[in-house]
Amino acid sequence: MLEFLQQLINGLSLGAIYALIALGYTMVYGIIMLINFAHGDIMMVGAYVGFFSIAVLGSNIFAALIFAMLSCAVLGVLIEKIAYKPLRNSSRIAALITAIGVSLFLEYFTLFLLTPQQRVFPEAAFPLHKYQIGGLLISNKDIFIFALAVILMIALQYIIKRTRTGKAMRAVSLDREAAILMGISVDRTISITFAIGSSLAAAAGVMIGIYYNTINPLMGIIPGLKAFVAAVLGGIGIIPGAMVGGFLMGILETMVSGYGSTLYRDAVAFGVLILILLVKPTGLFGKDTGEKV
Amino acid sequence: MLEVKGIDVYYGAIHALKGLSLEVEEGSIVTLIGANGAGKTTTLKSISGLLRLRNGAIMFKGSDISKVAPEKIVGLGISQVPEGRRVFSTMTVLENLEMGAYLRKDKKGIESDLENVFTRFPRLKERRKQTAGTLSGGEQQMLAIGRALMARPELMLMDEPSMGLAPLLVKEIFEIIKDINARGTTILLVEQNANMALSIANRAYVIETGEIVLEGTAEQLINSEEVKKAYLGG
Amino acid sequence: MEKKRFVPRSFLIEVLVLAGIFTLVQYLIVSGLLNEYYQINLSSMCINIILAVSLNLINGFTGQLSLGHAGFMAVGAYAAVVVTTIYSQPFILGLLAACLAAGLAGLIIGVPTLRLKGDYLAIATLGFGEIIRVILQNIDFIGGPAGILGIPRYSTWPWLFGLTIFTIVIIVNLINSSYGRAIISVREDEVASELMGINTTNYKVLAFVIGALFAGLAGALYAHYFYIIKPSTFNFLKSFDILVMVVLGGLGSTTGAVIAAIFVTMLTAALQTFPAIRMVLYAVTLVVVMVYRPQGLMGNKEWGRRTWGRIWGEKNEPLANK
Amino acid sequence: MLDFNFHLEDGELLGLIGPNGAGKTTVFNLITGVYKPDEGNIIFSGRDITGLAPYTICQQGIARTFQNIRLFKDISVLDNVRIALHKDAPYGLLKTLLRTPGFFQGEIEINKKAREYLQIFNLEDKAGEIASSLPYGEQRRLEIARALATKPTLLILDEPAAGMNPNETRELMDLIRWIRKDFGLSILLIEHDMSLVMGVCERIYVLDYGQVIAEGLPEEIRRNKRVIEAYLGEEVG
Repeated sequence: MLEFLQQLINGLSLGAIYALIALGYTMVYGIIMLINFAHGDIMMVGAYVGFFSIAVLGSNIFAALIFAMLSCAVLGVLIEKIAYKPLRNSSRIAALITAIGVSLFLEYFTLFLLTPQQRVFPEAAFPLHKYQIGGLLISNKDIFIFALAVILMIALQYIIKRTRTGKAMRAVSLDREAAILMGISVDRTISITFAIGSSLAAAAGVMIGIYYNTINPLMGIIPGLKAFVAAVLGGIGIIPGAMVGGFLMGILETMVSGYGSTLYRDAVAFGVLILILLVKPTGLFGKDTGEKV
Repeated sequence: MLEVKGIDVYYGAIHALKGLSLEVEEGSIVTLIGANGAGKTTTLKSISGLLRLRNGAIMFKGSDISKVAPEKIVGLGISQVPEGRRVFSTMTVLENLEMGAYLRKDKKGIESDLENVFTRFPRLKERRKQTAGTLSGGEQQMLAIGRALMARPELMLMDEPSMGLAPLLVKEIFEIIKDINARGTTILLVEQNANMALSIANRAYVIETGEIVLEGTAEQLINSEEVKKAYLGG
Repeated sequence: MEKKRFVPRSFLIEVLVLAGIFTLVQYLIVSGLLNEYYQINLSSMCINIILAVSLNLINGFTGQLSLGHAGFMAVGAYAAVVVTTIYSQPFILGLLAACLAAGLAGLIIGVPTLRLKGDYLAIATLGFGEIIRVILQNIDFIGGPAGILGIPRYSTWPWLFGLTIFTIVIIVNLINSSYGRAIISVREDEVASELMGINTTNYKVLAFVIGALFAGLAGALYAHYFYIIKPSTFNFLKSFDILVMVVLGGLGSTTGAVIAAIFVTMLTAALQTFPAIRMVLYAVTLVVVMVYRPQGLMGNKEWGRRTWGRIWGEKNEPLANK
Repeated sequence: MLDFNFHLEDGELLGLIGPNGAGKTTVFNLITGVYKPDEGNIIFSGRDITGLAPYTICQQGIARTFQNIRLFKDISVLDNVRIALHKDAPYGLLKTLLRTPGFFQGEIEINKKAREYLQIFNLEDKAGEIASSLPYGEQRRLEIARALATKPTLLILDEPAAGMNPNETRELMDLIRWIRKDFGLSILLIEHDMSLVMGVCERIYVLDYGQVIAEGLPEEIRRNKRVIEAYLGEEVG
């Protein structure tokens, strides 16, 4: 039981990271029906911006976080304007290929610029402490990541539920034409969605830097895929679904590597994916919508 | 107030509107009637800027609005109740109404308009915390009308407000339309329910395959043999 | 117009041109004029053509977005290698085993997943592709993550060329028939197709299995050319690679798939001289082509017998996908 | 859909009318298997076809057109019809892949049949054109040609006159009568254009709010009070 609780705690911080990335996938999908394969790589860029602002500029972890989030917000908007917007009326598959292209570009341009070398997050930026509570081992990293992720998610919920911009985002994703009739600018709303989603990914990137200590230009691929599975698990396009899906994926993954084989860790993610798609393709929170004839 | 001048609109290869012209005078109810696929919805979408013109112009209060971005049209004073209601299904009734006032900044005015909508549609007030998707068809239609009213429009475009509603509700909706007009909003009404529409309209146009084939006062059209023929098959 | 010659002149011309290409390359190889570098690229070209043309059957003609083609390639590669290398059987048996195993995998995966549509299907096939890879990684019998080394090089030019042509012919024959039209109707409008009496599920599965089968064949050829296979070669990036060829060529154009496969192989080879920036240029090319020509090089048009026919003044019935 | 009963005789030309949103297209979707009914049965030629897959229902002899034309847009006019002929393909998959003489024979046969259908609808000159490039009226005709090519015993037409001008509608009326006679089939028709419905249908059902509110000959329907109320609004001038 204690072992189980320990795994659960380990899974929560990883799950929080997945949830943050998954939110970006789901928001972008909700609004332009595109699986933004470059999203994991935006997370990677966020990690690097965070790393450099700590290692080079000597900023503290919070400043680094904000800097990363802002940079990636801009990056996300730029990507949308340059690569996705021209394809808004093309086939979905053309947009998908473009997203793959953007993903490869981010990965290999970073690789070219910064070499494949692993960077180690400076220890001093976040001194590790471990606490023993009733036989459970908890580190300040876990608490920090979890708390920060929850704060960001609450902030996001607030934006989406309460602000005018958030409501416009929901309106556009529900019915674009009706939203235009309300006077909502679709272009602007899409840009904002990319900005918010990308900045959440950047925060996740910095957290991964803290969590694993090392970062590299291809680090976005696997967590990106898993977060994507999380988004599908919760029901792609559904924001609370992405959060729940993210936590479930994180917990499941630590459970599997804790109890079973690490070799099958990645397969489990995809096993979950297949299972959910075959049983309930619209995800845990999704509703079925039939085709109109 | 509104003048549609010889517009041509295409859907891909299909020539949907062929040099269509019509006019809506301030303070009136004008109705556009015709069969399915004749081009009624296309006309409204063109006015709202959702479809682009190949030829022609759309004048609103003296200026051409056919090049204006669709999301700016509502700001000029034209709001639309789209066909099939198109409420934001997972947003609450209140949020839907707020979206109607998206471009407005006058908090007080919005508050009072919200109160007006709730007085007009008490059922919406009861359900304002409910999501729009859970409302009945009639309630959704009222919400769509309320949402359009929240923009405080000078001209309201209504696309088949009676569609799929039980006869009693249809009557209620038409009473509401009359009332909205009586309070100073000009209305362009697209309908399939011809007699109902003609009974409240001042002027009417009959559209057939993208062209106006008949126009006149509502009275003239009600008594026209051609209208009877088209709708009664006699 | 109704009359159709069984052996039109254009067909004879095609055969002559292909025979010419084959003989020329064979001569260059035998005489040693074509060095190893060119031979490798030529072989990759053939393998890529088979992969692109077979994926195009699924994605382009049937309209079912599959992102797991590398998985079937892996199944074929491993099945063939088990037969030829571990059990020391002849190459032809290895090829048959590859087709059989990959086709079977296609059936097992296709039946449940093809109920899904659009993005969901794409995601599911991506997941299955990765699962295949992870499973292969965890079987010690076939070398686990390290894979299998020392595979004999059976994939000679005659095999590669012959099987590439075979793949194209079979798929073109399928598409230009009543069955092919049924398959295309699924892409065009599934509901309407079903209401025209076509069992759309069957045709989706049929296209998926045939596509998988040829991916397996390509995998077998790959394994027996490059000496070594390991699971990580067949990850989702490989699937993306194949998809890129199909989309660049134009979804639903076999000609496009062939041209794009040749183009991408040459591009990859050319970029090899700039190893550092190779993938960046590849990515930029991809985005630029998609933004300026989202329908791909050929759209869904073919450059084939009809074009030949027009040049030589023959009249034929319009092909299924004009 | 609340409650609904109706029947159609062999060779009958039956009309189904009612205001927008009354549930007419839903009826068609239920008959052709696109939707499954929660309750009740659909019997066709003495066989229960409730809940069968749409393609099986088509193979039993029911074909339809759609309210918003659903052609196979990006392929040729000829191919649209050839696809409808597929369910009786004269050659197998093996012959297809190996290109045996039987395959070519079969293709010739299919082409001949397909062109016959195009000819009936005056579309033979357009055989090589992309379906979506046809003008609206011709797309409508092609859709009917395609439906007929499946050799139905019951043809269901969903608003065939939508978007047609009176001239085209009149031509369509003649065409429908002619098809019924020449192909010896039953036709079920949804339509808004009353002149068409009254002009060709032998019997009419009126649907409103998911229920049949009237049934009878065109003349009876025209005078029926409830129909006038539901369909035309209350105050009939």
